Amino acid sequence: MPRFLWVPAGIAFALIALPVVGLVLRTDLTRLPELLLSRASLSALRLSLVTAAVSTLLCIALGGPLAVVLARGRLPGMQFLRSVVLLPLVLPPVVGGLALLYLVGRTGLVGQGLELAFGITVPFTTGAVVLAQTFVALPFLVVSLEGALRTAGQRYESVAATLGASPWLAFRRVTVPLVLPGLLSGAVLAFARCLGEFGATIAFAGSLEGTTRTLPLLVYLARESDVDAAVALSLLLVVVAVVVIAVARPRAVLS
Amino acid sequence: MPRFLWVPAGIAFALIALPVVGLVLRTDLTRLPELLLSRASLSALRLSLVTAAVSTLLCIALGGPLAVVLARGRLPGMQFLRSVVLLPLVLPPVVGGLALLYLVGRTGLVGQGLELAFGITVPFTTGAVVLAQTFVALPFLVVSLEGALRTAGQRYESVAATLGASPWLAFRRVTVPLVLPGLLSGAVLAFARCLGEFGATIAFAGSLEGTTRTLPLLVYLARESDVDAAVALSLLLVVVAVVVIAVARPRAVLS
Amino acid sequence: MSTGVEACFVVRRPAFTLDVALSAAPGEVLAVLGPNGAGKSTLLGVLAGLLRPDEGSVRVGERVVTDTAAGVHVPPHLRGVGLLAQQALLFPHLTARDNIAFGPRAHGVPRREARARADELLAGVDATALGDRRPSQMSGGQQQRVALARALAPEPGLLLLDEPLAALDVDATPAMRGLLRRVIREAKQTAVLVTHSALDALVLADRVVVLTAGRVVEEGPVREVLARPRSAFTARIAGLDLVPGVRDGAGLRTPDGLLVSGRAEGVEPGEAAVAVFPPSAVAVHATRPTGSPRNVLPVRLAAIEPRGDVVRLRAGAVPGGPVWVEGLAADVTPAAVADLAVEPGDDLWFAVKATEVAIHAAG
Amino acid sequence: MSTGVEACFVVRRPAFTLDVALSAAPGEVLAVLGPNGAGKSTLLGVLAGLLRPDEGSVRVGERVVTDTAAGVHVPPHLRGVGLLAQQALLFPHLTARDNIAFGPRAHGVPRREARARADELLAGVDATALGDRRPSQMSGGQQQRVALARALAPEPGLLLLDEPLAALDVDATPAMRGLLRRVIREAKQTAVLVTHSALDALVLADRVVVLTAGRVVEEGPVREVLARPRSAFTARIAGLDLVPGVRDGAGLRTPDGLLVSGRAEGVEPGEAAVAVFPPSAVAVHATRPTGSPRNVLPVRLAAIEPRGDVVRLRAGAVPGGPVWVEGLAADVTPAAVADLAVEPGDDLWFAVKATEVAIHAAG
Amino acid sequence: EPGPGARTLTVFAASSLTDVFTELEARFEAAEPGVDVVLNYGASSDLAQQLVNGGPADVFASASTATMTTVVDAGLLDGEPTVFARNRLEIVTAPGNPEGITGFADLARPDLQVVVCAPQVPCGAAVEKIETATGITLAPVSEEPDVRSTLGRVTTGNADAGLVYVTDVASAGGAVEGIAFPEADQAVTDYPIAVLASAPQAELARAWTALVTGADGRAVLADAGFVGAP
Ligand SMILES: Nc1ncnc2c1ncn2[C@@H]1O[C@H](COP(=O)(O)OP(=O)(O)OP(=O)(O)O)[C@@H](O)[C@H]1O
Ligand SMILES: Nc1ncnc2c1ncn2[C@@H]1O[C@H](COP(=O)(O)OP(=O)(O)OP(=O)(O)O)[C@@H](O)[C@H]1O
Ligand code: MOO
Ligand SMILES: [Mg+2]
Ligand SMILES: [Mg+2]
Repeated sequence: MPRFLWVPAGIAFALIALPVVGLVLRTDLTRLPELLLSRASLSALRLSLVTAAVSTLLCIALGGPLAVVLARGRLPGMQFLRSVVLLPLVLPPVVGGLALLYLVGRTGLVGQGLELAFGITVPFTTGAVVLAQTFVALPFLVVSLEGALRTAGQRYESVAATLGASPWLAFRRVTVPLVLPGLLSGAVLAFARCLGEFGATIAFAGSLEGTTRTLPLLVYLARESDVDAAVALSLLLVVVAVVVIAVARPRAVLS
Repeated sequence: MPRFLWVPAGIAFALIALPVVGLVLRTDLTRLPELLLSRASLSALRLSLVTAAVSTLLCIALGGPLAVVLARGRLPGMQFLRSVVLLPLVLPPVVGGLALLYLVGRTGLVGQGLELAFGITVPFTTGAVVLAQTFVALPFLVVSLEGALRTAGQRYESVAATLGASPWLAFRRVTVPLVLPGLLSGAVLAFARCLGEFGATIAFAGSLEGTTRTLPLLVYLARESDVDAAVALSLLLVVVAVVVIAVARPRAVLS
Repeated sequence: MSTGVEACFVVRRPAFTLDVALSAAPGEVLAVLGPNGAGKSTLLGVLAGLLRPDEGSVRVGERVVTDTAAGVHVPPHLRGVGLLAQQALLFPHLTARDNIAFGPRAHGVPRREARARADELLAGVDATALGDRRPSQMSGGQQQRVALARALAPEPGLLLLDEPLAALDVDATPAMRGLLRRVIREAKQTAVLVTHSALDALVLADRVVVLTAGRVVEEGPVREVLARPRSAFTARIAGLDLVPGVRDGAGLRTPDGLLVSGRAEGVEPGEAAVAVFPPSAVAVHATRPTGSPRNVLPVRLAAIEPRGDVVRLRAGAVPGGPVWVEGLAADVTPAAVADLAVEPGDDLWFAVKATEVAIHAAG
Repeated sequence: MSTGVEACFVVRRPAFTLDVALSAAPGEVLAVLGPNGAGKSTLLGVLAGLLRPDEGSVRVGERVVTDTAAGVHVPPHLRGVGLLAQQALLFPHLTARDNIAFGPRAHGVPRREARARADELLAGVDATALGDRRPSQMSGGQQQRVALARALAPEPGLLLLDEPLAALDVDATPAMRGLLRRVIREAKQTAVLVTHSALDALVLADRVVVLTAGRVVEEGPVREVLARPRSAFTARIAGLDLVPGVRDGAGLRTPDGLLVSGRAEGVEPGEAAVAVFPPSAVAVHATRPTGSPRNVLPVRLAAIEPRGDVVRLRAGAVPGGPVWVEGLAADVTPAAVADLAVEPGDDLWFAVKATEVAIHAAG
Repeated sequence: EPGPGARTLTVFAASSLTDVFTELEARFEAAEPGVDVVLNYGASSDLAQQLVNGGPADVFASASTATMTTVVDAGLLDGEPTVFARNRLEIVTAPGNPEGITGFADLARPDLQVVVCAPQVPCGAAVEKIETATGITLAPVSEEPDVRSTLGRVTTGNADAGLVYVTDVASAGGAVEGIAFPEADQAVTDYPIAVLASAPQAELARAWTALVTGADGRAVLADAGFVGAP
């Protein structure tokens, strides 16, 4: 590795770390316990963790196969499909939330159907939070995993086939273990994105304490009355994320 | 590739595409030209494209080396550094913007220094938009590229060294071409994230037509008074993103 | 359960066209010889189903697995065809044992049984100590051994082997060759074997196909093709004399009861065997020689074939003498021919030292 | 500009320890022989600087490039050491030509010149047609050739070659060996050569090191080590007789003016050469034989060495006869020894057919 | 924990009402045992979109009449909206007013970094009205999408002055100094409240509206700096 890469790398790292350090320094630590242990914070934290976890699993379950199809499938117009997958990244999250609302809201195309068929209303439920998070986080998982699948190539899958393994077996026992680092970093990205998701959630799921008010929504609300509280709550989010990621990441390196 | 993966892949694709299709269907096409060709839209579009492009280049210039250091460097606590890099993902963008403001704002640690030394004020300038976008988009580039670097491994770099290539030459002529697909998909992710960036920009750079009001900010504002206009403008954003990505992507596949 | 194979196809590439027709009967081993870049690996890829030919068809057993005209292309894992590719490509995330057990597991063999089979094969390739190692923890030759074991483990109806004995050390080569022989010859396994060694072809194969620049230039029983090479490449790769019989003590007993002395490699007394030696090792005498050469054979000179800077003397049988000398070759220098002043029809003695004769189990 | 190398180090792995001391003088070629997993590739990795030993030091030329005690570890690209690894590992994004030109370019050779050198080397490895191909468009053997050319291109002070002649076809092997010889012997290139072939060692190397299970078990001039093997492995890999001289017409002229007939490979008349033949090809006679063997040498039996199922007869010089027969070996069966009823001190004739004698340019 | 037969009242409220409504929630729940008030705070326009798309609310309290009109036009209301509070702009500066700003006209000084709300949001609409009325055009460095952002610019010292609501100045405590100016009276923002036609808890909804518009509500609103309803 060329030595002088440390210089831009250091700048990049500072660009990320210094603002966060600044936040920490600004925080009035004596008020922290009171802020973080309030009922509202704890409930938002619990909700954030649960929804982010469920959404990440959904991203893996749905986005994983989509990445495989994009990396291995032979379909005309694949290039176009690949661009479409990136849309949630570009769409301002609030607009994304509106789009979901139009589609799955009570008056929406799918929403009406769901209500008629099953009596289910999606918006303003925890399910809506999960849906909003999954929508915005899916591209992260898909793009990371597709890259890993392309880099890994199909050589080992071919070897498995010549040993008599069906595509499904080869997928489970060869492809998945080989791209596990890529899958895990994709999942970490998706989880982080879910944890920080705000715009789509507030537009689609609303901000109801205990049901849809995740930590970022609480931060937003706290900002209305008390900026310092908002900053303190963001730090809680940061700490939670770093802990979860530090727990999840080492496996990526081991495998 | 196991056939039945098409089913979850199809669901994932629908989850992304249907809301967007819903948006398109809702749009009053007759109003589009008027909306999109307004001075405000055109100026926002231009600003968005320019800042997203510059920020993406900055992400490559700074995040690229950071990814290399994270993937190849041997430093105690690398795992921790790696988690820190993900912070901008987790931090609600508005809080990220606040953090930048605290640091680089007029009263901030770095900001004061800049003002004293060079008479530069960063907030409310186009530079602030670029800084905000770079801050939020860096992790995308770093994580994608680090994954690609890990997958590519160091074997070819070793070969280059035994042929007498210095680390810098090996980096340019071997490492970079080999991870080009990963770099490009990281850059596409970063570009898309820059294009859609709202929260950090509004909190740090402000919102002034021609200087700091990018397309997402315009969409956000428009939605306050005219939701249909906001939706139409988002679609403009979507179209621009798809075009830019479709132009940038094929190279990733060819190489 | 072993299956035959029949293939006739064309693969077109920018600067290369592979256009072949070949077949192997059930239980037959077909060797494929040819220079670098002749299309041998490409051929195996098509048979395995990893490559689709541009035209043509492949039949494995009763089943048409590729037919471009009919749009048939059975995927590799449903062909019952195993492939040992030129590069080891061991699964990097699995131990040697799990790499070998992968195939049996894919065929539904229970885990315990699959691992037992893997351990057996590990012992077979002399790599028992490597069972728990990952590929990154093995040397090049060790990886090659494990790859060989992995390819053999699922016992496919048709086995394709691309240079299975490359990268092995001098100790390992005969041992691995012996293992292959047991697995593919004794089990009547249909196999297609790419090799650069005439000895491998002689020991392991029934028939041989010689490929040059994408075309079959020669084809037939191994001994015939190598004995009467029609292409320059075959001529260079061939050049071994071969006597069939049964191993007996320190040598090989021919059907007519004569003993050919030699060094037995991996063959038990009483087993069918061949004695193999290079024509360059055959000394030619006008009178019966005395001395160390143990094998002194009366022959009647059938032909004198100049080839480059040596002359090949081709033997016929002497009336009353052993008939199996027919076709044996001796390579001598032109000066030696001049000295001996021989011509076809003359009776001569072919002498071969026992140490030059390798006795292998019969192909 | 060629540099010597001196190394003494220990590499420890869970189930393996490499503990060696070796050196090569400037311009010397050192062959490394040993079974699979002996540590040959690991050794080259340490010399190239890709692996750090657990203990010990490496000196290249005047420079200490590794010294664990002093914490010295010069990175690979500053060592002036080139490595051809066991796996080709061609850069997948570059054409064959650009792969080869990579090294010269890294050393500052202008693009045009580097490409010219690459084209020259492409011709040398008989791969001119592959210049514009990417590795994925080449066969296994073609990749190996290009990898060899790439390793030779930068003309490093010390060249490390890990089985450079594996995966090549019968046509290519002698040609590549000839190329290597020109490049490393004639240019007085210091080199360490890992090989499984005694012939490669004899033709290309001055000295040999035999490695078994991570330790040097034998070491010395190639001919001496192979002639008097002390380990089982060396005994099996060795077993070639060698006569030095100068090529002359159809054979080799020894210093005392005698002619050894043989087949010359890549050596011009008048050039220094060695005649090489396997002891198993030597026929032993009590009286001077007549017949096709062109080379009939008077020897006085120096020793009888039983080795497994053959007996090696070691030659000494007959007073007044050629002195270079000293040390030549003939492998014969025990039965033949019994027949001849010889014992040390007896005068005998060693007969070798010219077709069994290969004449190579001298190492 | 609400016991059996517990009822839930869902209130969609503009986020600028967070403090006031959270205070009123406590009073309401104390007065009506077994009732759980669930507050959904958001930008008024987002809330209106949610309602138009079937959001299940009993009461909607908006920070602008324009957004309320969206809901009225969609025919979602039970009755007419009532204006329950009004808000007025004030100039906000750093404590001690270091730049010596005395009135609206000072904001046009070229040496000042001034921030205002964008015209698309109520507080920005008010600025626009004042500009038209006075003929003074400001050259702000930023037009913020909501009033909290505008306030934040001044509290963090990145802008010299801004135009925010009186309520915002009050909530910021001593971090800023508010300067009232007479032209502000020409652009007062109305906060309307209404019960939805589809309200599952219409009765409770009316009770909530009564609380907000009643004496208690006015007191809390006044504490926060709101001007009483006309
Ligand atoms: N992707 C490709 N594009 C173009 N030509 C190719 C491609 N792959 C292989 N070739 C060419 O096809 C020919 C046949 O290659 P193949 O690998 O079958 O040779 P082979 O007989 O196995 O040689 P070897 O003994 O070196 O392994 C070669 O000349 C090679 O250069
Ligand atoms: N990463 C590793 N961890 C543990 N053991 C290893 C590792 N890499 C190699 N080995 C072991 O080290 C020994 C030496 O390996 P090396 O590759 O040097 O052998 P080699 O002499 O080159 O063999 P070959 O002829 O097969 O190429 C082998 O026994 C191998 O199993
Ligand atoms: O909620 Mo607002 O956006 O104060 O009008
Ligand atoms: Mg091949
Ligand atoms: Mg090796």
